[in-house]
Amino acid sequence: MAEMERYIVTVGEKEHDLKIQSSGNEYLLVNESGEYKIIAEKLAGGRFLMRFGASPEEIIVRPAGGMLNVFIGGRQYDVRVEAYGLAELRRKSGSASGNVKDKFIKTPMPGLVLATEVKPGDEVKKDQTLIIIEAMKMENMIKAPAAGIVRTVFVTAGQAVERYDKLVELE
Amino acid sequence: MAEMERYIVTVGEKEHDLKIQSSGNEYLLVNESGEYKIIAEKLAGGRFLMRFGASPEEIIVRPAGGMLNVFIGGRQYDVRVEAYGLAELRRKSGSASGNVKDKFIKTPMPGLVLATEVKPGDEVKKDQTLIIIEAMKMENMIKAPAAGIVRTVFVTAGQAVERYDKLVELE
Amino acid sequence: MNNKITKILIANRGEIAVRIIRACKDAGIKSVAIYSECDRTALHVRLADEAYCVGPAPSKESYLNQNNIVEVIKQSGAQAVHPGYGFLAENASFAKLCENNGIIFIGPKSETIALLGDKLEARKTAIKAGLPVGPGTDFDIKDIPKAAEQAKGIGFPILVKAAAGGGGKGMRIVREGDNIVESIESAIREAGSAFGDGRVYFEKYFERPHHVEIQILADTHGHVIHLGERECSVQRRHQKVIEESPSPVMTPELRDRMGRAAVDIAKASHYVGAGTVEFLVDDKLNFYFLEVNTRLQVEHPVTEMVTGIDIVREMFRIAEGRPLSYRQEDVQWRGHAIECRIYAEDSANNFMPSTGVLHEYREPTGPGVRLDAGVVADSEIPIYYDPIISKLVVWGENRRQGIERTIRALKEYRVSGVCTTIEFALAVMQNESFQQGKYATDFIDREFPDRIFIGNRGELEQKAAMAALVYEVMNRDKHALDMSRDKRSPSSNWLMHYRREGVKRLV
Amino acid sequence: MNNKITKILIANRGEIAVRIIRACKDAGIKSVAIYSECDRTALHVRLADEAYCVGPAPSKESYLNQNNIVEVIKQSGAQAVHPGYGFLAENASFAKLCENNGIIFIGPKSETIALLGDKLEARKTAIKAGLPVGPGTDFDIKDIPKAAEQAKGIGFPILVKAAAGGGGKGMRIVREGDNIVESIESAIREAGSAFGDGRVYFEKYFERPHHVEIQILADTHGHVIHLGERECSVQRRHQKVIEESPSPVMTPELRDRMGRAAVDIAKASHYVGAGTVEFLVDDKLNFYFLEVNTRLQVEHPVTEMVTGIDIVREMFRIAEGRPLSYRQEDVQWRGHAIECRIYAEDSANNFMPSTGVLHEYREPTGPGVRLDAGVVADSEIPIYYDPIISKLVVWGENRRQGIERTIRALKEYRVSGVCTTIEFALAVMQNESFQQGKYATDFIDREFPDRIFIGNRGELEQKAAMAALVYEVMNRDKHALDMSRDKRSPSSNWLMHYRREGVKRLV
Repeated sequence: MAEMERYIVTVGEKEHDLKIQSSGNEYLLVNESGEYKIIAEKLAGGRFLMRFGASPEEIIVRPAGGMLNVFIGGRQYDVRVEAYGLAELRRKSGSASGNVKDKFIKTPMPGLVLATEVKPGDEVKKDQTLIIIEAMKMENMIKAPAAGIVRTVFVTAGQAVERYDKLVELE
Repeated sequence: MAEMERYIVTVGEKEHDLKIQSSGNEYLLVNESGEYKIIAEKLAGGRFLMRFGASPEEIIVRPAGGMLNVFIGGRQYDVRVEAYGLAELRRKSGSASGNVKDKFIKTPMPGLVLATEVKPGDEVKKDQTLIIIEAMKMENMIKAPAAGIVRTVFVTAGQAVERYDKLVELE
Repeated sequence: MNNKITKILIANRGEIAVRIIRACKDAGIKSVAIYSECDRTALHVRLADEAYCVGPAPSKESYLNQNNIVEVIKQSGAQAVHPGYGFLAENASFAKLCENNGIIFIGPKSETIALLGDKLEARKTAIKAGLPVGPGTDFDIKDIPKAAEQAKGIGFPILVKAAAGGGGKGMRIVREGDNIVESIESAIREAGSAFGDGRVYFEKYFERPHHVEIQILADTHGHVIHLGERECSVQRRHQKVIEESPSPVMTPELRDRMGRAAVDIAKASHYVGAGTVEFLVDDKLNFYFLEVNTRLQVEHPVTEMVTGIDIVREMFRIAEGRPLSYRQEDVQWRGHAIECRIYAEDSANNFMPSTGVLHEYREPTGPGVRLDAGVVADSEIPIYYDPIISKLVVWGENRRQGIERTIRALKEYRVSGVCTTIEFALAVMQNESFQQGKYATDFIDREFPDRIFIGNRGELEQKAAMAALVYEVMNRDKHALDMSRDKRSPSSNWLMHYRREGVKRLV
Repeated sequence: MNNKITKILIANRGEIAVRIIRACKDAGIKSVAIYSECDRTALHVRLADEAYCVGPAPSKESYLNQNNIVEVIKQSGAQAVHPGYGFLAENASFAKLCENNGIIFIGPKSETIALLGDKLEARKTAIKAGLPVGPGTDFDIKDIPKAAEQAKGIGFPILVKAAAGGGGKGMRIVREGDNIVESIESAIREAGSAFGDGRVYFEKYFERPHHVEIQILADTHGHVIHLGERECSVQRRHQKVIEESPSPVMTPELRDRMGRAAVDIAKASHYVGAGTVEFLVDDKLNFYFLEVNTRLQVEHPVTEMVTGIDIVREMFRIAEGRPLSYRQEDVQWRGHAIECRIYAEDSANNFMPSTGVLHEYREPTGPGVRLDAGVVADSEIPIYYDPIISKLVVWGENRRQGIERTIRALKEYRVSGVCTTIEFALAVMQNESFQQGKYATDFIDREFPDRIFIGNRGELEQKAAMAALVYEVMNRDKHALDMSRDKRSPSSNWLMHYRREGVKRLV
């Protein structure tokens, strides 16, 4: 039986402070409200049957861009798992994970750039349309998450983009 | 483009005399009634989309005990593929594939031996019950494919058997 | 009594456990699954709210282990147990054990199960209730050689039948000249293994009757209704394989008479819950009482499709002591429903059980298609239990459309890893006598005397041959490529059987 | 005319092509699929009897390429073409092209499509036929700045709508203070891309009407019937996402009146085939004609589930010149049906399209569940087309049971690889206003102002957190094991991000 290890598991906005210890395919998890025993059985294709006490759940877990994509009961969660020490360190240094990312506006889906609505040096308001991407026959307006000045525009109209490609840099 | 090669493909009782030549994922097949162009695309999990001319078929092929198991249109076929020369050789030497196998009576499914109804030296008639195997709560009588004398009995009552395990040798 | 049920334990596995768990979810009731050691990751376990192991793989030690199951019911806090079909579904002592432990058994009272489970008593009850019964001499076989002698007195063919039977298990037809002792012994063993009760008896065997059954629902307030009939004459190994509703031989007048007969015996036996009254119907539309199945039937979905009534949820309601949701006049039939039971069996090889892993398993969907399955892709089919993996239930506006859609659906299955009876079902659907609705229980023997169930293979067989050849050549080419890229070739690969100089493969 | 059809080309892809291919198989008609280069192995191709490539991935070059499609129709020997919905379904010039080439277009005559496709003409026809029409000033926008000025005269909010529109594409609401020019331009571009026709016009936008539509069937002999209504008020981005029949606001009397209105406009426009007449219904149950969709509708299965009528097969029959199979009095409604459209979109992120490979895809089955899907496990979702992957259509005896079963079914999906709107559908089903049947087209804005569609996550979220942690630790342990066994560790493995000394992972 390994020692208890502490993690911060973030689902959406909510942080779960969890300790874990494993023995074979049995896991003991502890949070402020109690202990949970989980037995995990690997099925085919990224699927797992996990028993939370007597309660079984068929779960699909897939790594996706540094996060884990967890599909359970018709629902999908993007989950981040961090060792407690590192999460603390990150918080103290103030580099909230969001900030670095937000500087670069990325495309959330692959598609075709229909129009670039801004150019370097433009001052933009929050929610102002920066780029229009067509995907699956719908136009998707990519908007500014906050006010700022356009530093770089990485794409031009007619260009195909992949998911997470950089579109615009704001400052 | 490779040269044409000749094969004997046996489905059930029926032998198909086929010539084949491949180029990338395109195959040209020839039999006595004509030419057939097949384009094969590999899908996941042993599945293929094969186009016979304009006609697509989603097919599953799995190797199984020296044969190929072909699932198509709700139907399943056990298919044997032999190079023509070898098939000829085998036929001339008279060693029809069935004969060697038939000497050994094998279990067609895994299960539990309930009873052995014969012992070495017994003379048996065609269709006489040799062994009773229980699988899935049904009793399955394994019968003699032809009259003969029991040479060996490989199993005893209460024993678990795997698919294709030898049960009885007849002579 | 009126007990709100909030948690039900399902004392079963496979497709019927899945069916009942779904009804629980619909009703907002927590579902508790049980499983044997080899069913650890079975579909019914995955879908349930809670799951408990009740013992090793053999049924007697797990799904038939009454004490373990009652223990788990208590542990889980379930107020009720649904037994499904098979296993403990018609076991009066289990029902009694539940009653004694304050657990609601979702089914009739233990006395009713005992009464109707004893075929001699059931026959007497039917006669008393005014039902027509067929010829037959019933006795419980104890002395096998003596019984064999007595059997001859009835006249062949004779049916050896499990007293506790159902689903065709523990049943044997004995014809003139057959080894009757072997048949009896084998039936006894099979019955013992399947039901934990090896009693068998004889019945006169009818050569080609229709097997027609009436679905009934009875509540604790004395209301009994019937939901019409199911035609179950397509049988092999005395086991129903394809069922439909309405029956092609049925008339509204006959349905009414048979329905009333079914209600009569239910009332005479103080029946509570869902049940099925089985009849034999001859070509002149005379009908004879056969037996009462005191449980949910495998083929209940065809009735659900034509009536719109969810029989399992109605069972929950009855178990809570509430009155039926329907009066007889509320029951309306619409269209036609056909069920094909898909077994993990090799229909090309005398329906030998086929076990293993379902490497590929994709089900048909679309208009009119209902699937009740106990497996998913990658499920393992264990050797210990009934080989049913899936029930394809198809609805059509009329019988013809029902058959058309069933054929389409059967062709949409994609399965590998185990043999199934999909092709057998296709052969039946494409059979002319079946399509004309002209068939009785001798259908399989009469229409498929060679036991070859290959439907209209025609062109497909040639495609299979070509596909296999393409596969061989594709893999040979791929292998050649691999060999040239990497000198360390895999060793346990079947492709290694190829000879270097060419494409030849020794088989 | 009475032309027996033996082969049909389906000029579409995805779930609707699959739906039509199934109807062909049921009817014993050969089906011909077309596909773009990126749909080479798509499900509709796998299921068809024949399949032909009609061009590269972009719709304009393939599924909208009329000449290529007509060429393939001739090459395949199909007598008829079924356009499905979207693409060329309401394109009068394509219908005309078919007529000129002696191909049966399964839908109305090209003149009818042109007439009803032009919203101004449709409005005039409705008024002439005596249908109530809502307020609105219609004009085809040519001069955008001028149109913007004119629009203000109607009063906000205004709806910019594609003249050739359907399915919510090319539609924009413009409210006081919005950038009307941007909205018009964007609607024009979207309409051009989706329909090959960029004409847009204005309508007065009703804030919270019910969107109720009537399904009609009309044959070439002048018979027209209606199959009752569908409630389509659950919309996002002006696109229907959940539909049901009957509508919670419907009364038999109103159904009769709306049904007769729908039949009237069909007769006035010499309609032939299946069609849908859309109405807005206000809280006082006044109804206003909106438009006629001259095609099979995405949500046609809910009508099929409650009436038992196979609309696609009836379209085939009409196309053969045969009279309808039903008179109005034959149409009976039973129970309740609900459709959830499942899109490959991220409902947590403003319904952004989500493309990629469906690594895991398992569909719900069981009582009351019908699945019309265009994908299977391992299907790739391309970026070029409508993101609908599956339609879950559930039948219940009543609305409550319909919702219960839908919730159960939604929870049974197992999907990975792309985001879907399953959770969104669950959130709607679990919403109290929806459950009470009290909702109009403003439902999403009113009930989900934050656009957070997470249903009753509660306990599941904690389980997801724990599952993720268990997965991490399991893979860490496995990785550690691999490392100790084999010094040559894999290099492109995400597990390599772990630091040697412990379990920490930099994210």
